[in-house]
Amino acid sequence: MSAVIEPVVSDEQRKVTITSWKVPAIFAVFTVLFALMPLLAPREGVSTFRLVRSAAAAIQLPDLVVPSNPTAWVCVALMAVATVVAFLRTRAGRPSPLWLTIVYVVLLLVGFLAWASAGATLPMIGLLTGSLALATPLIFGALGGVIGERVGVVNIAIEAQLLSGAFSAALVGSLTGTPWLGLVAAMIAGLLVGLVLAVFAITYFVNQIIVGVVLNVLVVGLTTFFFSTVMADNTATLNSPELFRVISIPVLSEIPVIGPVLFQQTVLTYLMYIVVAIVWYGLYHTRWGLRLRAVGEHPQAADTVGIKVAATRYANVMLAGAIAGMGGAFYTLVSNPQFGREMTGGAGYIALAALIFGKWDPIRATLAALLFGFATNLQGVFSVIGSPVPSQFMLMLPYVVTLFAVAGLVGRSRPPAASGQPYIKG
Amino acid sequence: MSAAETAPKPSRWHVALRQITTGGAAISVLSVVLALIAGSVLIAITNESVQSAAGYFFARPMDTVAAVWDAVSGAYAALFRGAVFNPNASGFAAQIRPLTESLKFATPLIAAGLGVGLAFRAGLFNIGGQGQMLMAAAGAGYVGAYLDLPVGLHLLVAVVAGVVAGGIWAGIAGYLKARTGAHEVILTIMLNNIALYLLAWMLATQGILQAPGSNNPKTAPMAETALLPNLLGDRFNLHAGFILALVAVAFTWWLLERSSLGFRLRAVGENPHAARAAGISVSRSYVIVMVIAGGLVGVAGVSQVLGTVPTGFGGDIDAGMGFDAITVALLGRSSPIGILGAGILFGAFKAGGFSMQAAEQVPNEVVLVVQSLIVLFIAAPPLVRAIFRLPDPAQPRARKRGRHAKAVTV
Amino acid sequence: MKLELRGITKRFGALTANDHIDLTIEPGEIHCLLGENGAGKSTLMNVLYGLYQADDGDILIDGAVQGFSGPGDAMAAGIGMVHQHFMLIPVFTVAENVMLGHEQTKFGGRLDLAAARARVHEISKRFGFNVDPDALVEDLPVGVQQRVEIIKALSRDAKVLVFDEPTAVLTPQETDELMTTMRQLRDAGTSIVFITHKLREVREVADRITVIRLGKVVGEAEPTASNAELASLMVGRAVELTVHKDPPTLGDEALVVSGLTVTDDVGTVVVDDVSFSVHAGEVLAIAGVQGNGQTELTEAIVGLQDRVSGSARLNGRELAGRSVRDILDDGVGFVPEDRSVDGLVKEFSIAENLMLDRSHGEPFVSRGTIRQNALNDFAREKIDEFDIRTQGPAQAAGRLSGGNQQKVVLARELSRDLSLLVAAQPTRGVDVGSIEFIHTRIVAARDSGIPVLVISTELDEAAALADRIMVMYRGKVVGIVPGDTPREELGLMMAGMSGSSALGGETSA
Amino acid sequence: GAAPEEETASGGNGGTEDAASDFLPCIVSDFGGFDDKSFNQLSLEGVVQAAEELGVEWKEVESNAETDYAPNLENLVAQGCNAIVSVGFALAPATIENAKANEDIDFILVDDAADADFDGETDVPTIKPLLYDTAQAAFLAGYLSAGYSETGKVGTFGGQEFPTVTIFMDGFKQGVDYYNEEKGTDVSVVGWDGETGTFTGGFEAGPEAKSAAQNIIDQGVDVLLPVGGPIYQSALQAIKESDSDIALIGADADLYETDPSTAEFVLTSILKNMDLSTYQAVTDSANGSFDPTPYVGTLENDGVGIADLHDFADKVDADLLAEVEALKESIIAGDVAVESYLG
Ligand SMILES: Nc1ncnc2c1ncn2[C@@H]1O[C@H](COP(=O)(O)OP(=O)(O)OP(=O)(O)O)[C@@H](O)[C@H]1O
Ligand SMILES: Nc1ncnc2c1ncn2[C@@H]1O[C@H](COP(=O)(O)OP(=O)(O)OP(=O)(O)O)[C@@H](O)[C@H]1O
Ligand SMILES: [Mg+2]
Ligand SMILES: [Mg+2]
Repeated sequence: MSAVIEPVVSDEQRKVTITSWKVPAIFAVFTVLFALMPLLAPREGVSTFRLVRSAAAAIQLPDLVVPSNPTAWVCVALMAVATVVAFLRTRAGRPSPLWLTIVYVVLLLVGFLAWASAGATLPMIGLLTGSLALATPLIFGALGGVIGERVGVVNIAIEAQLLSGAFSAALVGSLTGTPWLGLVAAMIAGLLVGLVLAVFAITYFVNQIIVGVVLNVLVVGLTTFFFSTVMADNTATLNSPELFRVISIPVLSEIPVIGPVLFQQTVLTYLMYIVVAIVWYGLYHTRWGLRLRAVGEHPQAADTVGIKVAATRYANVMLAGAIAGMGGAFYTLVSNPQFGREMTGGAGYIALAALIFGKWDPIRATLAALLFGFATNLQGVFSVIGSPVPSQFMLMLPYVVTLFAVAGLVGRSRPPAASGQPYIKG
Repeated sequence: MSAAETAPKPSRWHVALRQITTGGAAISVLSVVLALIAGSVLIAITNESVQSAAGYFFARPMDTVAAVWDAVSGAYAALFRGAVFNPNASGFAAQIRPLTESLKFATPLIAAGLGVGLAFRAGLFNIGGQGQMLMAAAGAGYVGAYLDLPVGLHLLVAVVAGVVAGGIWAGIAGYLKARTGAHEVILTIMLNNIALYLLAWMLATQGILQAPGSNNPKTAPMAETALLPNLLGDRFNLHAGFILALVAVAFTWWLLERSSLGFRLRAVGENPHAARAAGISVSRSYVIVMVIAGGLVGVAGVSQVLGTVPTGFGGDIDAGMGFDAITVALLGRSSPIGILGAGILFGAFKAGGFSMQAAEQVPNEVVLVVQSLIVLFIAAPPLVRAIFRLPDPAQPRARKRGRHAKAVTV
Repeated sequence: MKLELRGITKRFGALTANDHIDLTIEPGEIHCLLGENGAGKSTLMNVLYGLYQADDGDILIDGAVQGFSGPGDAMAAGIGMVHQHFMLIPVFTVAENVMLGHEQTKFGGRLDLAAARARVHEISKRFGFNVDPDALVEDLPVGVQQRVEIIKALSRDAKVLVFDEPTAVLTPQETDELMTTMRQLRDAGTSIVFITHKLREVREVADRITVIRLGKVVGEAEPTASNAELASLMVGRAVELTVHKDPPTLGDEALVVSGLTVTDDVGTVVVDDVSFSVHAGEVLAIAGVQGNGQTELTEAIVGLQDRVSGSARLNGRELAGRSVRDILDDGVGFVPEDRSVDGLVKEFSIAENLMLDRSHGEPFVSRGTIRQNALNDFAREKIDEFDIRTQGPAQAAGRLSGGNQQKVVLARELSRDLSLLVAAQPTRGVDVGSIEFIHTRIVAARDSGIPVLVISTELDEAAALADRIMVMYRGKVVGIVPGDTPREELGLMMAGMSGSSALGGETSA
Repeated sequence: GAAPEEETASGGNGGTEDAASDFLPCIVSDFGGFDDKSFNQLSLEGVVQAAEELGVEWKEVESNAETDYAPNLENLVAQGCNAIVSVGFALAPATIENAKANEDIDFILVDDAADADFDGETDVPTIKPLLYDTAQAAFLAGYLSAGYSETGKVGTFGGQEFPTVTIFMDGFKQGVDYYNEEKGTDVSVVGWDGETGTFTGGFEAGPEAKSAAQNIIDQGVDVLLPVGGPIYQSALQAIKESDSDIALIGADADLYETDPSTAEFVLTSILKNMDLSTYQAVTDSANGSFDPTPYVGTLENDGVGIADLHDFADKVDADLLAEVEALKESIIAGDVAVESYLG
């Protein structure tokens, strides 16, 4: 045995910072592209940003008036500065911080809004309220998706859950005359779709994508069938639900800008805030979430510590369905006082995109859905205040924005390890 | 008869029966039966005669039974007449015309199903059939309606334009996935919607796709020289698009089962890690497979605009088939032959659905319900066996899942 | 607590993994289970742990028959298990993993992480472990992960602890420490079932030994039995425990690696400025505990790593920066560490797997089409040559046993024109009989003048094959020593220490 | 309930045994389906009314996509329909094809001239096109709205940018512009500038349609004209949630009648009386007096018009109403020109 025993190699592993030129490159490209707008199509006049909803609001804020083209140029200049900062940092081997990206995006947005709304008034409250409204069903849907996938079951059936939720809410809401029962019915409908998904995916090991896709078709078939054979002829009794009323929350709704956007909403939107918070908190800070994530990451490991994998999956897939079903209720208890055939129009797929975009995290998925809602409504507002772009291109905007965001900024993302895998015990 | 005489070993019939009842064929047939039963529930409960008869069910229950029988048998008979054989028609040609209609409807489903199935085999979930079909329609439609080319060449160029357009559209998703790692599900969903509005714009713009002198968002009719010829004469609508679909099936079969490229694509689909370690470029494979898949879906778009709807088309020429294709691919277990079969089955349902609606006023959606239930039941043999109390085969087949690459997760 | 297994039978389809096994574990003993790969040891333990339901037989605790419906019941009855394949959630912290399944909560259902941390600290202290409760498991070296498994089991006050091959991933020093821990536990009254293939360890700690072969108990042995006796009990025949090889006939320096550095995608330098060379006709073994950069080093050589600097030249040609396909086409044979992930496409047939890295051009492809006949002939030939136990070339590779799967990978790589063979863990999880065969083939490759680089975490294997041994620790080279260096010294080197002769050996090449 | 008499229990619905009973009118919807509260529904009502008066059965089939039109028509032909109503311009090609192949069937085509070769003639003599110069009616509604508006802003938006949609928005805008010309005012139209405008991208009611309405309301309009089937429902919801009084204008049918829940918000509706013209055409066909001359609904022949003001009658200045009435006469007389794609 040797006499000298000493460490020759240090225990610590070296760390280096990985620098990627992606951020500065994307910044540069967007800065140049954006600069082309005020350059090639300079806009006359001023842009007015209105910060109150109406003249009747309790607290009045003056309109924000800025000269359109100069503001755009200022933003371009600041974006160029941000690009240079990102470039220098990358060259120094340090990654660009998140705040720089946020600042950049805000500049891009402000510049674009100023340029595009030349000579018009941009109602900020309406822009944001509409975004939230468009995002709400997507958020519910995406949360349902997050829970499903986090417990290891891919939920392509969000669309089915939204649609069946919308249908049941309209039906039960009409029959009982109260939106609350409509909401419960929507949750039950979503839950039942989740149950079918669970039976096939968990008990019969059927490929989860198959079940999801097929459920979407099935629910379109069923709702349209019953809509046209039963509901459409009896609109007054079967398809005219009482809607949730807008409730202003005292004090909070008086906060300038944010108040009317966030706190003059229907109960369903407030429920959405609560559900997002609960799901986030529950997922990361409670026993329920810990077990759920364990089952989705490594079902066998969960099994070895006494967690019932199949039962956990069943329960949570149904819970996920119920949450997505609430999103369905939004269609017929908030947006529109009637059910219409295929009225969710593919929102479930957008919710699916939002949850992947949001990396299977409830908060990020919510933000992704909000981004989508914002882009959609921005398109709407611009088509109203007059834009030189054909309507079809405006309608394309949210999808293009999402495409760029996903491909440019987000990139590779890692789903829960066991998502999509059936758990077959020995 | 003594106990010793009674079948010391199971009779041959018994063995055969057992094989049939536990085998895949039985499951398929029983799945269809189950789905049709579910469909008949829908038909019966919404039928007016049934409803009124049920109103006095306790007074005369047989009326209800008779009404249910009338409603359901009428509907399914109409379905059969519309999809397979119509004994009421005059002349054999007219009687078998429904069959050719079924093949016509099957054409785009087969082609698009191949596009989805091929991507599955390489581990990608191509949910972008809609966009690819729309772009293919735009490409083929532009050439077909607005270019002046000689006979033969015109059709060829139009077909190629459509296939290439579909391939490019899917290729964008493949490229972005390969370059940035973005998830193909998001990419293809977004590209669907972008294609939708891009086509809407082209259809509303003179000089691109809008028919000259018209205000409607529709193209002009296709030129005669660009049309896919009818296969069985003008009495039948079945056109050469079906041949294209068969060629696509053969090509895809060769690609997957025989070619080296397909070998690499399958390897990537089954195990991208092993493929990479064996020198196969995973990212390049993603681009290649999406381009080919898009081209196959493109065949569906081409056959629609140059064959099925030659009178010019509008913005929903895809008719949801990009999504139907997923079901077809799944039912066909992502194998070219399976997709051919599944496509024809669904085509038949589609053809029959129209006749059922026209003859019995049963909404088309019953067909959607029946189709989706078939797929579900076929995917879960133990469930079907349990419902019919069939014996479990010795080797559990339940876990024999489709050949979709397992890497496909969302 | 006295634990009895009576007549346990467990079948998987046609295969009987456990065939009427009887086993008794007395309170406060260390009971060793010994057996070849696939003998049925893990299956038996999984039955005991409630993870599998036995087809027949009973589990008795202190004479009372138990009806475990799942691991929860087994744990409640005082059984704990450290699994062969770790049952840890990689994206959870140590504390979260330890608390999973019996979480304590505070107000509002909030998980009481503080309590879990305290528990981890307490147990760590008791056994002298050094584990950070807030570290993510996926960031931990395997040795530490194993301690987490042990803490997990102990945190539930297990009376019977099953260790399923715990030492496969440990350095010799860590193994010694583990055995100390086991004795400590035994002395405190815990019964221990210890599964291992390593005869040395068995003889060191076991109070009793049971040998299992083909699902049946084939005998009991005393800790005093010799290696040869235990081995022949295990395998059922006399086994050659050493590899015969002649001294190497060294050619030129073929592979020259200098200053090779690999960074992973979060910026950790996993291979740090590594330089060495391999001569034609020589086997250089890289030893070290798993996770010290060996894997990344081999992957960098064949082009599978993205962030690589430095150089690796093969016969004068630079490999760094070229595509995998290019490098393989240059004659580099690569046996990846994890065959089921990187080596094989399990759904593919044996024949298809044999052409996996030759899907371009001759001999298997002409004009873009696979030449089925040529491929099948080739496959049959290789099945013969490598003695792959299978029904035929069309059988799916995933249905082969581990050893046979490994032979498919070797057959593929060894039947190309090689200019370098890189084999990572060539015999991991392979039984004694197949090990013999694989080692012979590797030595044959060396003797035909091919430079060979073998990565092994098994010191015995490294010592058996290597002409020289390079030890890596934390991504760095600790030293390069002759193949006959004593194992104690290698053990120290694997922990980043150096004995005198290690310093005296050649430290660079 | 009580069981009916044995004999009639098997009778089924509809059909009495008189001579007309072998006449079978049929109708195909476009992709909107028959419950669109809009032109598919109105056309169906016309058919149903005709059939009921004739004492015959009828057949209705829905289309879900443009690829459904041809097969639906073919299957109706196979059912032995004598008159087939095709609803929507999109059905024109398929209708022409089928008419060519079945000369004994009367075809009635809503919203298209069935003139694929642009020679100014209907391509097949058995097709009767039903066209509606809705712009004339929308013109009146625009004038009325401009006069009614207190904020000086009125709004409109559509489902998709189809000519049958934009014809409403165009006429509406022309009416507003005419009012401005006459009165020297500066009432503006939000959501349509004659070239581009606001569209929801589809004809489903829901969050998209509601946000579109919301965005227009945010610009301070007090009259809103949503064009496209059920999207008015979402517009109504947006109006209800806004703090201000905003009047809704219906399109196609008189919303006040078809959807009483809108009653207190509907200023008026732009009527496209498809129920009347399909009813007439089907009845003519049954009576053997089918006349394939294209029908163009105008203010003059009451094919289009604006609905009664119902509850709003006393909220609108009587002078304004008189002006609208006079304007209608001027348009009929050709003194005021309304432009639309129908010429
Ligand atoms: N879940 C399962 N399904 C089917 N076969 C299985 C399963 N688990 C184990 N087997 C088979 O049962 C036999 C015994 O396996 P087991 O894992 O118990 O072996 P072992 O003695 O632990 O071997 P090793 O030393 O390699 O860990 C092997 O042939 C194995 O392939
Ligand atoms: N490493 C790779 N991974 C994936 N696809 C590849 C790879 N190399 C080439 N390909 C693709 O495979 C096809 C054929 O490639 P190439 O011409 O390089 O090979 P080849 O030797 O001619 O192939 P084959 O022998 O199969 O005909 C091309 O479409 C190419 O893009
Ligand atoms: Mg084992
Ligand atoms: Mg004409």
